[in-house]
Amino acid sequence: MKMKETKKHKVFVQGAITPEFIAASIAKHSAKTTIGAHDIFLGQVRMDTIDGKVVQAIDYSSYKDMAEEKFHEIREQAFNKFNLTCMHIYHSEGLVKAGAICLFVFVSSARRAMAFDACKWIVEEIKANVPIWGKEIFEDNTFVWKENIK
Amino acid sequence: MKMKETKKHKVFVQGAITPEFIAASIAKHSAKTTIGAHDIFLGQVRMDTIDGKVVQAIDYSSYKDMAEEKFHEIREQAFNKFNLTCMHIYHSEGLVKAGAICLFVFVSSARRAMAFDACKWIVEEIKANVPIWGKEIFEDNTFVWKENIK
Amino acid sequence: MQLKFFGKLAEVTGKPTMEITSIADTDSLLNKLLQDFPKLKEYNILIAVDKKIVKQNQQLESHNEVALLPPFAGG
Amino acid sequence: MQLKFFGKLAEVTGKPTMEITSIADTDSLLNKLLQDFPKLKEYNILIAVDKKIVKQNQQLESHNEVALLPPFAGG
Repeated sequence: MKMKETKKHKVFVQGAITPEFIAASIAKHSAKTTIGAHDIFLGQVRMDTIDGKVVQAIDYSSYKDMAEEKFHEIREQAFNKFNLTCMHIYHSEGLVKAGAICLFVFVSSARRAMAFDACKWIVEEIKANVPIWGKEIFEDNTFVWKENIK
Repeated sequence: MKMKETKKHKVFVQGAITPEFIAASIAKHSAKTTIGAHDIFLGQVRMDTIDGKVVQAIDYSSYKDMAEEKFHEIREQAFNKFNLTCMHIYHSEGLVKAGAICLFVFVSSARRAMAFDACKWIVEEIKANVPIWGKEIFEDNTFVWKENIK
Repeated sequence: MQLKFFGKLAEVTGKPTMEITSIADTDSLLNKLLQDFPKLKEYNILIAVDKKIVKQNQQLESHNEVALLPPFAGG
Repeated sequence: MQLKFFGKLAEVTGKPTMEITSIADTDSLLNKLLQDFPKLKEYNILIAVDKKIVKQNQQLESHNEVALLPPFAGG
């Protein structure tokens, strides 16, 4: 793997990712005038019903050192595979209420095809390879461990 | 085509689509707690150099009655083709400066695969079938008509 | 019948709308326009009748809304 | 050598970390853990050595950081 940049980017955000944070991130890109297309993926906590109980929040934990290394690898690989202008990944740690945003993947490119392909690839890589877990917490404070499906 | 809903949704926005507008749109979805995944596409005006001159802005015009009808058809077809919770399309009319957002497609679904597929499909449909044109305006106020490439 | 011209086509004709009478169908319309405005031959032109793109020759009636459209460039 | 347990695996073992000595390789480690905590047999377990997922048996040395991970569920 070619190492284009070695700077580690901060990915983990305490609690939910707010719409204001997303707006500020979009606004910063107006200075990058070679960008023609952004694709943004947002993961939102669902109020699923599991065995009759309703999910109120997810409490995210991770093997943080390994997760940060994996996020960095995904970033490097994405820049090698796709012709991107820039990319950002943010993932929540700790408690995120149902309806709030827990994952924010932001990919920018000159043209749309690359942005779409890269964003989807990055989200699949995160789900498959980054050691993060979530407790789905019910009204009565019991919980189950979240399992990922497509 | 099955007509699920007949309400016309306002698509055209005067000038650029602001990050604050996008944030407000994201925030509204926190009440829809069956949503697990959003995919957002943003088109941004590039500062392209054409024959030595630099694009400063795009002035968008449309055959508005037909464009609104097409946007409505795309919306109906998207709900028939994909399992979506909701979707929104916004497109600028009039002047949008380089670096600003001119297209905002926002698709929400329980799971990510549908959101990704639908968002990409909708953007391609807009580019192919909606009668919108743009003048790419240079520093000296001359212009060329924008041509779309993937 | 009213014709509408959009984008660079309106630049060629010099006006966004035009009245036209006794035109049988879209092929005849296109031929007449290409005679009146030879520069239109340089462009790809789509014809919309009542806001639907016409792909084959179509009869025209006076109540139709006919629009001449250059390739779309939204987004 | 320090073992780390994450997610539901830490619930089964009752603690997030554990010291272990003289274990030759990852297969032996897994066998020992399944003996000590039979409930672990119910779970899919990934082993990471120095933050890299191990897919085949691997020699272990005392300086390695070894982690036992349930299936990932980010996003």
